[in-house]
Amino acid sequence: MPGLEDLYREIILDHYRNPRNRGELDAPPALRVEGFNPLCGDEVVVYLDVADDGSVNDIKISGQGCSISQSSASMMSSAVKGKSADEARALIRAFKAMMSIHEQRLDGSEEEEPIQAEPDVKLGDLEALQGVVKFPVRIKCATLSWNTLAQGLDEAAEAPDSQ
Amino acid sequence: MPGLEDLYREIILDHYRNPRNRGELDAPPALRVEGFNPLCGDEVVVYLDVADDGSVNDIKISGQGCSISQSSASMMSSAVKGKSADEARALIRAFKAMMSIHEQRLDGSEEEEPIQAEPDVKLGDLEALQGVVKFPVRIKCATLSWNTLAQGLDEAAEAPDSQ
Amino acid sequence: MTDRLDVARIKKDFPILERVTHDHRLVYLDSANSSQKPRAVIEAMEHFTEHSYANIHRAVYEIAEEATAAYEGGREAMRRFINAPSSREVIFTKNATEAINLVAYSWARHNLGEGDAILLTEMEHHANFVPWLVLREEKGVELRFIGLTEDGQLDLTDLDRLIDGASLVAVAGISNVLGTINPVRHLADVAHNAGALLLVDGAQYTPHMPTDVQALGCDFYAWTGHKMLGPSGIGGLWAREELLDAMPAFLTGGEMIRDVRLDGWTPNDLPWKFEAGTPPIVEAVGLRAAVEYLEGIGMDAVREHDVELTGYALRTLTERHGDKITIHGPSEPAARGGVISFAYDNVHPHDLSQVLDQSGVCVRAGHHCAKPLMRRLGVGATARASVYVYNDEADVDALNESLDEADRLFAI
Amino acid sequence: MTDRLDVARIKKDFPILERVTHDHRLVYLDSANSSQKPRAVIEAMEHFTEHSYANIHRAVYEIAEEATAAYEGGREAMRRFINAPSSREVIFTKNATEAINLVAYSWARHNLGEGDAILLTEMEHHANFVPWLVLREEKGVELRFIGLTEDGQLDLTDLDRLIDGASLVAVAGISNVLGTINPVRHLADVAHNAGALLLVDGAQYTPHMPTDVQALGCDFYAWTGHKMLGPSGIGGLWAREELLDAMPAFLTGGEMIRDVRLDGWTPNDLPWKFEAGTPPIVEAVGLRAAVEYLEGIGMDAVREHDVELTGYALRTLTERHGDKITIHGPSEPAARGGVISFAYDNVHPHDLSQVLDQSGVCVRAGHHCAKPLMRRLGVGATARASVYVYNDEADVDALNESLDEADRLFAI
Ligand SMILES: Cc1ncc(COP(=O)(O)O)c(C=O)c1O
Ligand SMILES: Cc1ncc(COP(=O)(O)O)c(C=O)c1O
Repeated sequence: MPGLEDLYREIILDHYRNPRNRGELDAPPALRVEGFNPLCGDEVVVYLDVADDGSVNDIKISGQGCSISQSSASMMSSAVKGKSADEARALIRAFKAMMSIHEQRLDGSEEEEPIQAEPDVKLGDLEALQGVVKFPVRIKCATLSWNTLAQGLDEAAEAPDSQ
Repeated sequence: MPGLEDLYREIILDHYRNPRNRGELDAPPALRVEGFNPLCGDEVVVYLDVADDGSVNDIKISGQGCSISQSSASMMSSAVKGKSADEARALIRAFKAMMSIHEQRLDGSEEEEPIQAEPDVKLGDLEALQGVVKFPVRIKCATLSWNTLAQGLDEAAEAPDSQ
Repeated sequence: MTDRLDVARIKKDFPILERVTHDHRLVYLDSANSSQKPRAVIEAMEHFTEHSYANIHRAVYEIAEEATAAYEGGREAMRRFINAPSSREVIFTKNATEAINLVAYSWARHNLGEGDAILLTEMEHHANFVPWLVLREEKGVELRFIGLTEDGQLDLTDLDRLIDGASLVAVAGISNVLGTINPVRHLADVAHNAGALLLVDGAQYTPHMPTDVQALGCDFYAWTGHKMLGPSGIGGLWAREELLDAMPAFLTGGEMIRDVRLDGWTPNDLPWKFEAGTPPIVEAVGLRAAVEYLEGIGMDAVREHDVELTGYALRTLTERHGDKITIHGPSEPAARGGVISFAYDNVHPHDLSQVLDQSGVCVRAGHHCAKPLMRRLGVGATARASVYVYNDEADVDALNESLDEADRLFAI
Repeated sequence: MTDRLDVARIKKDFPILERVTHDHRLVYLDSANSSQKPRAVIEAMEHFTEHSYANIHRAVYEIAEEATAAYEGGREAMRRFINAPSSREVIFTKNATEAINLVAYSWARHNLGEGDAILLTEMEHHANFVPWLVLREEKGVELRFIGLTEDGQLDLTDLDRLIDGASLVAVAGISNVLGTINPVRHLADVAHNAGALLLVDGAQYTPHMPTDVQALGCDFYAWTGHKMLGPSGIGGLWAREELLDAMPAFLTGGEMIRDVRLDGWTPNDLPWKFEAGTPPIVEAVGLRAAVEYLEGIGMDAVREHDVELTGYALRTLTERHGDKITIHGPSEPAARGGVISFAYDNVHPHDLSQVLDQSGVCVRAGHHCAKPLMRRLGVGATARASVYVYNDEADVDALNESLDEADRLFAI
């Protein structure tokens, strides 16, 4: 359908139909973090098994949402699994850099600096989500699981013993 | 000044400059009733000395307001002083009948019946206030003291012993 | 042609319907979210602003007098439209949400506490939900919920038990998700027999049904302007005068007072007692034009049109998409307003709405501010198409065609 | 010609100024009550309604996206206009009154109680008075009042004693009666030193002064759209983010939630947490056009124009009417905004306003929603002329002439 091929790339539809790392982890010991998109009702639950050194031992995703939020969560889980905390955070920044300019435009606010791109980070499959920036309302769908992941990493860093 | 001679008749300005029955009565035994026009800040205080049979032995007016509210109060006090409760009420009805149609139009509401004219009641000087109906916002100025009087008569009728 | 309305003519009254979006004409099927505005409303507001704008109730000069009469004329139009006994009972707020909050803050906070109960339904919009959740947190009021039947109607089998000891029943006249028209008159009788009051959330009802608050038998009635062809920024509450008289003021400030001293204050008369500050003046003028536009069509005709067009949509959607489509809510068009929520195969509503938009078809996707109902239905979101006076069968046909395209795109 | 503004050109931007009233051109001198609207505002609202109207934050189709961006664009314009650090801190309400009530209901009700004190001034508008009187009645908070000097300024001699133990200072940026520009920055420092917060009622300030909430040093700032060339039905609150974060929601319903369950709910992010229900969407679009119009003139130029025109008015009124006129408030034009309240001989303000109206001159008569100040001044009402960007010396001359006529009519 004209206009939509940028949004619904084949790899996105594939992750939507066959989500990776779908499921739950026992929490505790795992960390369970919820994310909501109040606009559309999408919910994502990220389960994180974080090692003492902060690296992501395991990750599972549950919740419900549109093809963009689900495929983004699926790709995110594949990308960060096994990564160190620093690598995961660099990925978050790189992904948000790909999305951020337009996210701010939707807000109407221009006061904040756009997140800087991370030239050394390879986004791989995730680059398929680049088409989302042409559809500003959908950016929040794409970033939902990433924001939830970021919150989880913060919680893990703050309370390392509680895991 | 063109357009205003109907409003500011000589007799109105005379009552404004030389208000009749201006002053206060000791309350109690007299009844003290306050009226406000929240639109413009006009305040009228009506002091009523009501006999056991309900007739208006004495009346005094204090407060502050525009020429219309002050002259209306002054004429009202002259008109009801010495009158029986029934006569005073008939005057109130007659005066409001002169004003009422337009008061309702200002409200935008048409659901209520206009107050019926009282063909037997002579308004005398008060008829000078008829010009007010051409200036709908001022109707509340003209009726302020009358509504306050009506409230006073009601209070007197409800609690005859408290005077 | 089943329509009783001359929709072709009506469409011409709405300038936005001439708009082209993604190379298609605009097929606006989201009126339950907010309706479009006819030229008459736009022009009434513009004319007023260009000729008579002033603040109201505050000055004696000519344009201020005209402005006051225009604002109060909006109130009188609304009184007539819902058949309220007196315009003293018609209070302007910014939307239906504020109207319900007014009842929660003023009436409920001062009359209810621990040991009291409020009866809601599982299909309420958040506007008729969260204010009562807050009241429960603050005052310990008990909340009870009328459940739903499989057909999306209120399940009244347990009503006698639920109503027992309740002080307030608060229910939507029409559900914004299921389209269900609730049995308000019956609920009023049951509530009153049990000594409870009835609040009707009329946000979806008043735009679509001939509204008579006296015949409905309710005690509080909330409505909103932007869903009934009127402007944003205005809504209102109707309530019986003796209730309003006894209720303390809610928002306070200018207009709503009679006197203020350093040591106290007295409130103004109704309805102004509940209208603090400069009200939506121009919006009241636009609302009156909206009321008059709807009166010109006739609310009986609006209702008939809803039933016919919704019936057409239910029929064609089912015929064309078969098992792929699941429609929520009552199966009978006569039991529902102009709202159709549905699920489409494995296409998420959000994606569906995005794909439909490419054909100019505007439907809403989401939880429709009714998350408890979403949980009850076991979904995160639905797609929702809703019709109004400017929609016709061609609009429904466009919806059907664009659903086919979504189907092709998301097919495996 | 002392004006820096090209008022002749500006007048042409305001359609209502072409109006004839009582056979005279309209001389609108009541902008402190509500301002008129330039064509740019009217047209922005109309264009938006005819091309992009939809509800916001709720749907994904193109016009809904445009509507959301337009509404949020209004917020960003307002953020810029008052130099707020972040648009998350800019909350839309229906007017300034609701903004102050929001602080009273949410922040104050949850932080203050018996033993706490709020410091007000004797010149406050009812909007910044009655909410605190209600709080005193409900929570036993103590209210204190900064008195006035003979020149209509705040009497700060006792400030150290008054501030001691206070939790909040709430003060108008500019008095709507006296025109006094209050020393907000100084009050902010004094309040903060004493551990109190400062709320500024900016209803009269923002239309007339370059506004920088950070430079003012306040914690809460309320403003209203209709006095700054914008539409009715919209106003707002700015507050520091950490305050807003800690404050409980006030009005509740749709938009302001993140999740709702039968057993509880969680609020949305800022600023939406405080915007329940459908907001004034079209009004936000109009407000942005108003902000851009004022920015086009430049707020420094607006302020200069106020000072010059007010100076001209003070001078000519005194010269021409001598002992007959008593002007309230500061004698220095630089110490006041564009507001002149006065008494004229023995002509009651109400009569004065009526007589002036016959010459097309619109001034307000009344208590200006400041009854405690009226008592302090020992009057029941004042007449008030107020100027804005579309007024010039000819308007002041018309006022002077019509005062002469009133004098003749009421002369004994
Ligand atoms: C100083 C001041 N504060 C508050 C207000 C209230 O503004 P609004 O009526 O728009 O809420 C006004 C205007 O009437 C005002 O002049
Ligand atoms: C059933 C129902 N109630 C209440 C509301 C709230 O209306 P508003 O957003 O105008 O306050 C809506 C609309 O969103 C609704 O559909």
